[in-house]
Amino acid sequence: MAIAVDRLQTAPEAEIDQWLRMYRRMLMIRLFEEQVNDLYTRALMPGLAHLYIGEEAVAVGVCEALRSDDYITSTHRGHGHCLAKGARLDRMFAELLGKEAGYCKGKGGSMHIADPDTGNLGANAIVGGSAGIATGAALTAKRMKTGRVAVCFFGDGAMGQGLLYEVMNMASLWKLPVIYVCENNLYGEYTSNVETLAGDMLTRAAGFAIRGESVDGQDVRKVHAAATQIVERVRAGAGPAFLVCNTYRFMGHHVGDVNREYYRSKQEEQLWKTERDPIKLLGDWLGAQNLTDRARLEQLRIEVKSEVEQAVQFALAAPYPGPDKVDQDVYA
Amino acid sequence: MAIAVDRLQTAPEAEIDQWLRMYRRMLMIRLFEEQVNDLYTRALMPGLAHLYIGEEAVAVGVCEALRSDDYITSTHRGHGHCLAKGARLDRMFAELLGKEAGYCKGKGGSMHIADPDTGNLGANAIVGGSAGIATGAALTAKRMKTGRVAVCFFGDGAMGQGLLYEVMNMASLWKLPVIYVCENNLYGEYTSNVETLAGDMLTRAAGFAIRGESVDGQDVRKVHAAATQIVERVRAGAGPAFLVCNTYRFMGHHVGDVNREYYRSKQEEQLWKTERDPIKLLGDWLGAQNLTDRARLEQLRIEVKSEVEQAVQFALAAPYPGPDKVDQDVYA
Amino acid sequence: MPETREITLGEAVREALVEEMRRDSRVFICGEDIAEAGTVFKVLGGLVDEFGPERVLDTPISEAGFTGMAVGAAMTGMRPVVDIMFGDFSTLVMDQMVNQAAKVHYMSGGRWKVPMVMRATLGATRRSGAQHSQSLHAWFCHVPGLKVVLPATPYDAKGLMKTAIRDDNPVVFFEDKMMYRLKGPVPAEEYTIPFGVADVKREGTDVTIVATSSMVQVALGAAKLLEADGISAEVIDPRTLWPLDEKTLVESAKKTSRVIVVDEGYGRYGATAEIASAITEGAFFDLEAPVKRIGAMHVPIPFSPPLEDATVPNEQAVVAAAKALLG
Amino acid sequence: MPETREITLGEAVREALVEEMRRDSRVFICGEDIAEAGTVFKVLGGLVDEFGPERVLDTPISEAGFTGMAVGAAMTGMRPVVDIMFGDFSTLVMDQMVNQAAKVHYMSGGRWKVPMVMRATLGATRRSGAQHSQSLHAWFCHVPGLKVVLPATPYDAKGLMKTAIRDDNPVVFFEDKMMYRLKGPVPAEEYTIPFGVADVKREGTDVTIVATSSMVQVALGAAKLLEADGISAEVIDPRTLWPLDEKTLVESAKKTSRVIVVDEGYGRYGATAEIASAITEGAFFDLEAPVKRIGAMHVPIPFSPPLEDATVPNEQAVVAAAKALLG
Ligand SMILES: Cc1ncc(C[n+]2csc(CCOP(=O)(O)OP(=O)(O)O)c2C)c(N)n1
Ligand SMILES: Cc1ncc(C[n+]2csc(CCOP(=O)(O)OP(=O)(O)O)c2C)c(N)n1
Ligand SMILES: [Mg+2]
Ligand SMILES: [Mg+2]
Repeated sequence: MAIAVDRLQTAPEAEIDQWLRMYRRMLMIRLFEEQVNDLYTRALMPGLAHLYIGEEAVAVGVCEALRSDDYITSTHRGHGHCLAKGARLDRMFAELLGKEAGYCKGKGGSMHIADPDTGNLGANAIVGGSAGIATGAALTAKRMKTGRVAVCFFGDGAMGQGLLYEVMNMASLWKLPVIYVCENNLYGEYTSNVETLAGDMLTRAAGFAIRGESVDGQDVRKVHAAATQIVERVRAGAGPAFLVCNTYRFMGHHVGDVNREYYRSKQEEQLWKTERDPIKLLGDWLGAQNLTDRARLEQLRIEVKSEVEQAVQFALAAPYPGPDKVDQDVYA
Repeated sequence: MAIAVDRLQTAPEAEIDQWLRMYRRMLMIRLFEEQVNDLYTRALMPGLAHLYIGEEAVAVGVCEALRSDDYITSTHRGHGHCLAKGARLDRMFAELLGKEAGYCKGKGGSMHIADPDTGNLGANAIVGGSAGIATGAALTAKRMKTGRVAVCFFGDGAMGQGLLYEVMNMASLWKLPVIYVCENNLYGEYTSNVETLAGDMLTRAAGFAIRGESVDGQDVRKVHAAATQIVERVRAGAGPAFLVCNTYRFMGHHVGDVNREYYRSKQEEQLWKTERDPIKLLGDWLGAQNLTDRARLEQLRIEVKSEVEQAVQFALAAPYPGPDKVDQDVYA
Repeated sequence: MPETREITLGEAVREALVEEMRRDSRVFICGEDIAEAGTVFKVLGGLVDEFGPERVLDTPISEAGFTGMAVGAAMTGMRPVVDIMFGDFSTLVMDQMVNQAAKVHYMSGGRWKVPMVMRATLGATRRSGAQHSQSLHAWFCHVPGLKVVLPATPYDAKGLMKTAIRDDNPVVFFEDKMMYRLKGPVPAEEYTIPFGVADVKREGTDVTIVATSSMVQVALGAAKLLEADGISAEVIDPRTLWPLDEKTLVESAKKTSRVIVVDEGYGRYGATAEIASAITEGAFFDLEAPVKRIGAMHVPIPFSPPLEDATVPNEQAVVAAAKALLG
Repeated sequence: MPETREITLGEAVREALVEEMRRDSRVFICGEDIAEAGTVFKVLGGLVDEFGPERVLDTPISEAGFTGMAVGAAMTGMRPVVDIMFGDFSTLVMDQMVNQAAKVHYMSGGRWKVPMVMRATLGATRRSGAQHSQSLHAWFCHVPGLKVVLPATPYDAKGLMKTAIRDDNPVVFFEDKMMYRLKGPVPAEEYTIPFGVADVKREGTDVTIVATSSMVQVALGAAKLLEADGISAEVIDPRTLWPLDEKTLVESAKKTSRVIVVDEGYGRYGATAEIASAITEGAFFDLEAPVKRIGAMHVPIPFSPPLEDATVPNEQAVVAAAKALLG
């Protein structure tokens, strides 16, 4: 916070651009996900998808602190990470619809979007499954002295997977430039993490001599400020870091998870949606600081909405991969 | 320490018996292991074995704090645990020699000794592999209200296995009566744990809200005092505990590991052997406190030595399982 | 007269669990989102209300951990059922199932036993992608000490699950997630089905189709199509891949002299290879042609619907194979 | 004239690694006790002196963790070789090898690749007990996206390891731990051996013995014994189980019309089933008898020497099978 304010005084223009860029990116994720939900509801999308709505500040705040050649690994709830790291809307939709124009030629689907061009090592449908991959990418960065860092996004549920601790230990021993970002949205599927997480997450990282901190994951400025400091430290060679972003998914575990009252109350959801919406929070702050006006934000929304619409139309019209493609790409 | 001294004043006879029992048990393990080494050297034993020499105070101090129906799980370096929990010398040797009279009818071998009668759920040749088993035994104890506790012995090397953290989390959440005992002998095979362990072990347990403590693993009185308190607490329902016993293996990783200077110095070994021998330490203390005399200890040694010799003779003379046994016991 | 209802395969699994949990207080089930959520496939709905959270135990996302705990709990007197949401996550529990559960009895010279059931799902075409669609049962069949069950009907699912729970060995029980809503007759009264007994799902004389799990419906569909062409297909479901009822398979092969084996696991180094080999060994001199194996295409399972559908054996493929064999 | 020395299989593996590490700075190796200790089998002695601890990387006992890291390192430009001390610990890395390494290329539509090698040991009779003696290669053969290599001679070990390291896919490389001291001729000059090309280790006309890894020596020994009885056995080593050189196997089967397949993995649902099926499919009408499969006995591997020895296929068993086939 302090940092952001300081910077505003020294470089207000650039800062404002950055806030607006983050605002726009969060909005893009939001509208993308709303469209995904719509595709599902209209039975136009094969399978399911896990929406990132409500958590946009995490991906955007962190990725805004990264270089474009830095690496990320993502999760089953990965659309936000991919978009925040620079993925295109049209190829994202195309992948979700299983079309050849998708990021993975339709072979991956919602849970496996990957893209070398944006440093996206891939979403992962195995909870915690990418912890090794991100740490290995950091090993490469260190060995090849590329100056890159790797960010491993995962949910609070992944704290249950032993793999995470195995790689945290090695990352710490070898001072690898990897940042473990835990998106603590309080639930894994339909189970509150009060039932599944003993002790304190930051202490777990401390057990491997990894510096950890937690941040309000609904405030993109705070996420970004924390991530910026961490990335700088990690890039400079300080070794791995752990960042817990406290957040909430506004929707169900996946698009089909509509009746949720057996595991969380409507009031709880309502509270987060009205009081803790990361897009609204940033918009309100920008307004209160007189850094922008409602019209500008409304304009952004219209722009993004039309981009999203164009992208989804592209994807809907795009062809499926031909049957001959099915056994290609098994081996390199 | 304080406790032990207090008790000596109130119940010296029983205490002295206990010290002597522990002395005898440590000696039994020592002489057993020396015999194993001898069998190997004389090419009478199939395969290899991982000797417990130097670490006797850990198994004995902990197991002396247990009920006979409490559970233990053990490791590749497991002879000491088995004997401390009450295993017979003859059936141990027989198992190591692959004889039918062995604890596992020769089917297990050195790394798989198991025995329901002494609550021994089994040694395990997968590093960390028994963490789930011990924790599951504790789950049974809690559900069936047997009042039993389960002790999971493992080496410092097992701190590298993610499974341990998965089960620690569950044990903590469900307050299971399991005690994780880490035998920190500074090395995993031929690698110092300075190279393999980031951070602090007790903090790792703390990350799962598990109370941890560490103790001088060469001082059986200290191990026993710590274990007694912990067992009491755990049995009373306080949830899992973590105990690090700092110790040292006097011999190689296994019987064939003779030239060790490339990974640890002779001086280091010498120091531990002369200054930190758990058997000598207890003997010296008993003498200094006038609780026994050299002759009594010498007498014990002679007794144990003859027991060990009888046992090994039994095992050497015992028959191998018949060929028809090979495909029995695959299914219950 | 014994009452028989039509219930789904999911309900059949659920009934088996409920009955066994009522019968034996040592039986409990653990896994992710199984209590209030009743599993992601909604198979266990309501169980927690009857048996409480201690016997319907929601776990953290720690497959290796809770499977290992089940091994220990089984050794010490409980009878755990472990729920592995997707069979693809078997990858995480191989050490606990293979190096621990499967070997404890033997390694201890028969002194400890591990009466546990690992339930998992298999099957593709749910548009779930490469990490949520595999059928990895062949791995477990390769491991001495494990038994492997693949029910294909509600009746079999219930009877085999009850047997699995009562078995004193670790049993791996695979449920096809696309078949949970399949309905079939299930008697109201108690019954169990022994392991190692194949079920002739349809009698026939011209060709034997050995099919497992999801592929039984495919085989039956193919048999109908073949019937229209005057070809009489016998459909046999081994039901348990280990123990395997080689005798029934070989006898049918001797009768028809033409055999197809269909399984949704990968075709290569998969279950079809063992079944085909066993049949060939037993009926070689009666066979008119080599046993035809049909398994999933040897590719990671693609997400895109037309591609995914192409990877899974279907009725047309079975029909074509049968005609080729008879051709 | 090209120089050929006699070196051991262990030395051959080591040479391949050293040469590839010299040739390509992206190659590194990681695992437990591989640096100063040079692995527990002493195969990598001295490597750390030449390449330093960053390229001969001692890890904690975290098989899943460092295998996963290798996947990520491979994707981003390195060429890791992962050392899994005992193949039995494969159980711990299945998720990283199967759900990650094997699928990344396909799932990303061919955009990421995973050029890594997982080395592991296999084989029993070392008196190491049930958790240190398994031959679990069949599991990996079942997984699309992986290649599986089982060298049986120093020559093959070196040439195949070099190919494995240069391959752009995840390759699983199994070394028989009892064969590390086996000596054989290896040229001093550089060579590689392509995957998918079986090697006829011995020509013969009466019976084909397909043998893998440790079983190649057994097959050759059996062939000698058979020769004394006037039976001419051809011994073929597929060398890579995936890709599998079905053509060479089928041709030999057509020639001899009698086939034995010997593999040290478990006989049931194992590698022999696939090989036997592939041969039967290709040479059915030329076979005089069903392909005879010989694998390890379907029991956890016992410690006791007489029992352990009884579980592993041996020359006598192969000879007996050949004689039975020849009637
Ligand atoms: C290893 C593994 N176990 C179980 C699952 C099924 N599963 C998918 S998402 C999920 C919950 C994940 O929770 P969390 O990590 O908190 O992420 P969130 O969905 O809350 O973003 C589970 C259990 C899985 N995909 N992988
Ligand atoms: C999962 C696994 N990885 C590797 C090994 C090989 N191994 C056997 S003992 C050992 C070292 C264990 O060290 P530690 O846990 O500290 O026990 P110690 O031998 O020091 O008593 C290793 C790596 C194994 N048995 N299991
Ligand atoms: Mg969550
Ligand atoms: Mg140690």
